[in-house]
Amino acid sequence: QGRYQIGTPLSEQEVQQWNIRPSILANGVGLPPGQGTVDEGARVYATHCASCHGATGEGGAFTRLVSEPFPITKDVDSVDFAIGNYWQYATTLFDYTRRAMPFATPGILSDDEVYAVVAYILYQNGIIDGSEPMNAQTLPKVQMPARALLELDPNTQKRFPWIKLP
Amino acid sequence: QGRYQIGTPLSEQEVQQWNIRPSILANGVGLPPGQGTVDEGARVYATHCASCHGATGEGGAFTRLVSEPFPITKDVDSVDFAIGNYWQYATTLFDYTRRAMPFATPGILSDDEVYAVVAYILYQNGIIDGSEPMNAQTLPKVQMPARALLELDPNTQKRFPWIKLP
Amino acid sequence: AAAGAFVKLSGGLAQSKIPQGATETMKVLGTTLREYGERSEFEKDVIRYISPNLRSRHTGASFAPLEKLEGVVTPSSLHFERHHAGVPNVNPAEYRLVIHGMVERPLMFTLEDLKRFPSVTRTYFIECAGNGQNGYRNPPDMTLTATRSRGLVSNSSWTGVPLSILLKEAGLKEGARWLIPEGQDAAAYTRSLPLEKALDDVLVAYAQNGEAIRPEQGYPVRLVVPGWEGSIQVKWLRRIQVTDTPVMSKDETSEYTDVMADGKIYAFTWVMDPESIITYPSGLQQISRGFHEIRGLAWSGHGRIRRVEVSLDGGQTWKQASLEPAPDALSVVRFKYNWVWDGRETVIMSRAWDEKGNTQPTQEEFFAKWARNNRYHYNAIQAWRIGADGKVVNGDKTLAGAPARLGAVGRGGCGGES
Amino acid sequence: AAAGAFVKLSGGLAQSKIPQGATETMKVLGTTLREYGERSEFEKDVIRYISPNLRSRHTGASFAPLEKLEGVVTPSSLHFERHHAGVPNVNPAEYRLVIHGMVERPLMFTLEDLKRFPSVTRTYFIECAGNGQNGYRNPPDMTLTATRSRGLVSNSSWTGVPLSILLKEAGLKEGARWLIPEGQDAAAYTRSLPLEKALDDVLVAYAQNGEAIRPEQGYPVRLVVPGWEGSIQVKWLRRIQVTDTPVMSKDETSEYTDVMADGKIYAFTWVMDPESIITYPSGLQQISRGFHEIRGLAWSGHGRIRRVEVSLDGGQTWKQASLEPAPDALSVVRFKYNWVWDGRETVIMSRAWDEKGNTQPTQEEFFAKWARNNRYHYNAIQAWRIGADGKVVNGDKTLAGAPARLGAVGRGGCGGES
Ligand code: HEC
Ligand code: HEC
Ligand SMILES: [Ca+2]
Ligand SMILES: [Ca+2]
Ligand SMILES: [Ca+2]
Ligand SMILES: [Ca+2]
Ligand SMILES: [Ca+2]
Ligand SMILES: [Ca+2]
Ligand SMILES: [Co+2]
Ligand SMILES: [Co+2]
Repeated sequence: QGRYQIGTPLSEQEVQQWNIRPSILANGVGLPPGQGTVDEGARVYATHCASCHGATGEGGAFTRLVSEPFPITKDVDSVDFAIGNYWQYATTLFDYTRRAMPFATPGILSDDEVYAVVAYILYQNGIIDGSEPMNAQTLPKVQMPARALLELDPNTQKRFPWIKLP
Repeated sequence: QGRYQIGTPLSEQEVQQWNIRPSILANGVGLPPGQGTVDEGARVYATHCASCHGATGEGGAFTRLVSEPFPITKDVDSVDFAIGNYWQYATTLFDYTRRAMPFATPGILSDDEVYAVVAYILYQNGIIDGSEPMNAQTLPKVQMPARALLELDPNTQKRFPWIKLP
Repeated sequence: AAAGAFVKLSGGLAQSKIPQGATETMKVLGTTLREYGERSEFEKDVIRYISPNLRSRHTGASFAPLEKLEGVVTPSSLHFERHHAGVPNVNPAEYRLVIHGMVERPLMFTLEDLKRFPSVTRTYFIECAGNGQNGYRNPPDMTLTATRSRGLVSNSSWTGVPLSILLKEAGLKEGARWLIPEGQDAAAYTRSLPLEKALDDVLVAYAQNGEAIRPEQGYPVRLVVPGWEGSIQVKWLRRIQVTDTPVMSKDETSEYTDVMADGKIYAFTWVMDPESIITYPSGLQQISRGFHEIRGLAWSGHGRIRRVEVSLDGGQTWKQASLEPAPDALSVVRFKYNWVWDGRETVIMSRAWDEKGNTQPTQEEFFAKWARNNRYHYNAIQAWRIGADGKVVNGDKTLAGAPARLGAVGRGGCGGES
Repeated sequence: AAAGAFVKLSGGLAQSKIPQGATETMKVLGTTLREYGERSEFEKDVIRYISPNLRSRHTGASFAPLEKLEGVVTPSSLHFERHHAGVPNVNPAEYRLVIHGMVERPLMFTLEDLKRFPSVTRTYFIECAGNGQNGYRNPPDMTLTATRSRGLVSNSSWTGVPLSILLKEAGLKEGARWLIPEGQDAAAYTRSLPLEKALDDVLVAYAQNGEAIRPEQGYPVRLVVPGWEGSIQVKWLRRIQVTDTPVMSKDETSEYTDVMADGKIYAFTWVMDPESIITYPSGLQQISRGFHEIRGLAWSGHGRIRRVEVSLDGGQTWKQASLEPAPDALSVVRFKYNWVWDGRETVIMSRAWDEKGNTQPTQEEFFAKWARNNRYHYNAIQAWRIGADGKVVNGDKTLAGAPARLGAVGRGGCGGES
């Protein structure tokens, strides 16, 4: 035990019990078993997402999820930033969808459904061709176009020389 | 005008308009014209005060206004502190009554009525004999028994050598 | 917690490690953005203490819940209250302050006028001279909490215009010595204040902790008289008369005068002597063995707190506590001391020292100077007894030969609980 | 006051010198003692600003009403808000914080556990990285107020346990580099925080301005990450995972990254650059000739504010303002400058300098580095134009050749008003 002996030690299993929306690191660590296809994703999307984000991700009451499949330029208005042109990591899409969507009822999707809807959104953005199902192996390999624009803030790099963006 | 030229200058008459409950200094400065007798005071007291302070000032729902006519000792419980045994200035009684009593409807008494009820309370406490009406001349001359106990706090005297209690 | 109920503060293992409802908030949208925030519904027991024995809530005091607060600034909603005829509901558009009497130019200021002057923001404690009255009880009250022991003190950041500026704007006449401030409450509360103090550091304050002063603290304008008893810091300030003599008002003669051990009555005891109180662990709390950060508050009307000492053995030995933040003059400071409780019964206490070398007396020392029927300026050391079961109660001694007193104050009086 | 309505702040002579209702409160008893205070009913217009254009109040921001506040500590009820799925209503009895991942001993803490550790109280500003977004508008928004210009900053006294203590209690494993804190809101909000910063000065805070943290600010427990953008200071903190790599969460990749003038996107722009804003006189206020104390706020994520300068002639000459209180590191300071306005039209502005020598850019300098479609870290000088009629409006210049932008942010985004 530590110096103060305050707090309750947890077993790894108890930690998992608490960790109901585990973080997905950019290297794929944390991705669960399971998988989903673009077609399955289209059905998940229609059921759970379309009411807010538009029939095919073009946006509606809330943010658009689909854009042209090349990164933004400095002249694109920020309202037009979206997954296809601004998001830099495909893993983020899994992490965020499972953690926070659907907006009013987060946590209701199965891991398979999350894989599927992620596949669907990436497909709609023209980033994957849908030939492979999305799973713990395939997702971390997806390259996002905007990743090429991303750099570590140079001031941050100066202060933390060891930081490397995934 | 002053340096900042902020604020509205008032005439002496406008000050009086604002000064609806003027302070009565311990030397009697501020006492208004008018007067009242113990008998008149008994009637004022019965009408406006007795419901809270008892039929003859012995206390009721609220503080007693009458006590034995000699000052407290260090062994008297503070709940027993009252006008006759603790108050040090008769002018305070006029100032306070006009300013703050009757508790729920302060300001309703005429100056004559205040003089009268002050006379009545002082009489009840055995401090005056009621032979003279209370007015701006007689009130400041009334000696309160507890005045003999009052001294300026010695630490205050050290810091403000010029202070003299009235 | 109700009086007599002990509050267990150091939670051990939960029965089930993962509480059932802990993740419910992650499944539903929370409260929307709102224009004015409120505290959590789960904090509704953090309230000021009002004695159930008061005859009227239109005159009396409510106590700040010291042992439930952190840091040094008292949340405005929990700042102690003391008033004599209820809290007036002053309309700021109709608010005026008039300075008159021995001045060259009687002046009337609107609230906006006051805000235009150069402003000053300072953190000062305000303490009722009656704070600590429960310390007069003999034998000690075993249901005492830190709140009821010393909750008539609070600490705020005050913003206002120095009174000296307003007085210069009006122009002081030769011979002016005293100020008589008056409140806009139904009691038209009034006191006497020496001009010297006003010219030194008194503020005509219109803000408290960043926003308008709260109604209970004098909205829209009050005097802040740093380091002096709260009762002279007139609230709802409407009028200041400049004079050559004090008024000897009801509240500086029949109240807020001090009965001394020799039977004399002292007038104008203005400065608040040094004081401290351990807020954790304190009366009616319950602790378990192991590490605890002893926490408390200290302040002095004489200036900065220099040092706070803690005793863990009933006053035999004293250790120096750390202070946070670096003490400001006339402001509350928090003291802390790291302690590992071995589970044995003991008595803990604290005492503050200020920069003028003043400290707190023991109860015996206090009553050697002040009468046992006095009502004000009690600042003796407060002790807490920790039982072998971890329960904390009043640790003050029963004083031999002292009259038994149930309450220290007349009904309706300041801080009165009788 | 509604947008577009000018607020006359320096009241001249009242029509009748003595207002009719001024003495009404002296005739009736006021409000009784109460357990929890509230502000005056006359202050109900002092509220946070929420854009009428938001699509949902379950995600977005509300702005602190800077020009209506005094001193430097933001009243908790008026602290700016930013959240992504509403404010969760966390039950403190069921609250737990779990530290796991690359640690020797995964540990779970109750709220009472956290309070037992050595505590620290410090005053720090928290600022949304999106603060100042209205500065991206071109031509400038002539209805801008200080609130809408910079109201996504607030300053509080935070009490908590240093995160370093908790991490040592759990024991860090070799190779640990990052922390991934997670919130207990419906968005399970998450970010990456380098361990070095956490070991330096990050607090696991449970109190704000003396009482429990307010729901909007993370009740019962949040991270306070001094000087860094607000979005990394995770609220309703339930879990901290220790890792060797960052998570690259949605809010540190698709939001809170910065588009630069050269088209690059910068990640992990954490430190908040120096900033200042004149709050009096400011947009939509109205002043009259004569004396005014120019007042404003300044802060920097790099450390202490060293100096604030004020220009009264549109930036040609600069004068040093006075600072109050003595600046604390990573905390808001108030600046003041005494000014007698001669009634002629002019433009006033302020700029802050911090102890590292950083200052605020002009708009032109800012946009030489950052893209005009960026959303974060705008800290250019804010100017206010005072007309000959005393009316104050946005004094920023229209930038030549810059694209017209109505709002700086996508719908639902941080600080968004579009
Ligand atoms: C009830 C409305 C609603 C539903 C249903 C909904 N969302 Fe959302 N979504 C939102 C809102 C609102 C936001 C913005 C949240 C914020 O402000 O942080 C959002 C944001 C997102 C984002 C981030 C977009 C960006 O670029 O910032 C993604 C990705 C997303 N949603 C995916 C989904 C998916 C997948 C589903 C279905 C499984 C879904 N949403 C269902 C309302 C909804
Ligand atoms: C509705 C109840 C009520 C009425 C009627 C009332 N009083 Fe009072 N009186 C009080 C209360 C309550 C106090 C204590 C006020 C405080 O706490 O400051 C008090 C205090 C006093 C005191 C101070 C006593 C002391 O020793 O502290 C005097 C003197 C007094 N009243 C005189 C009067 C007179 C004279 C009248 C009638 C003209 C009057 N009162 C009518 C309730 C009342
Ligand atoms: Ca509303
Ligand atoms: Ca009395
Ligand atoms: Ca005291
Ligand atoms: Ca109640
Ligand atoms: Ca977005
Ligand atoms: Ca900024
Ligand atoms: Co006193
Ligand atoms: Co940033």
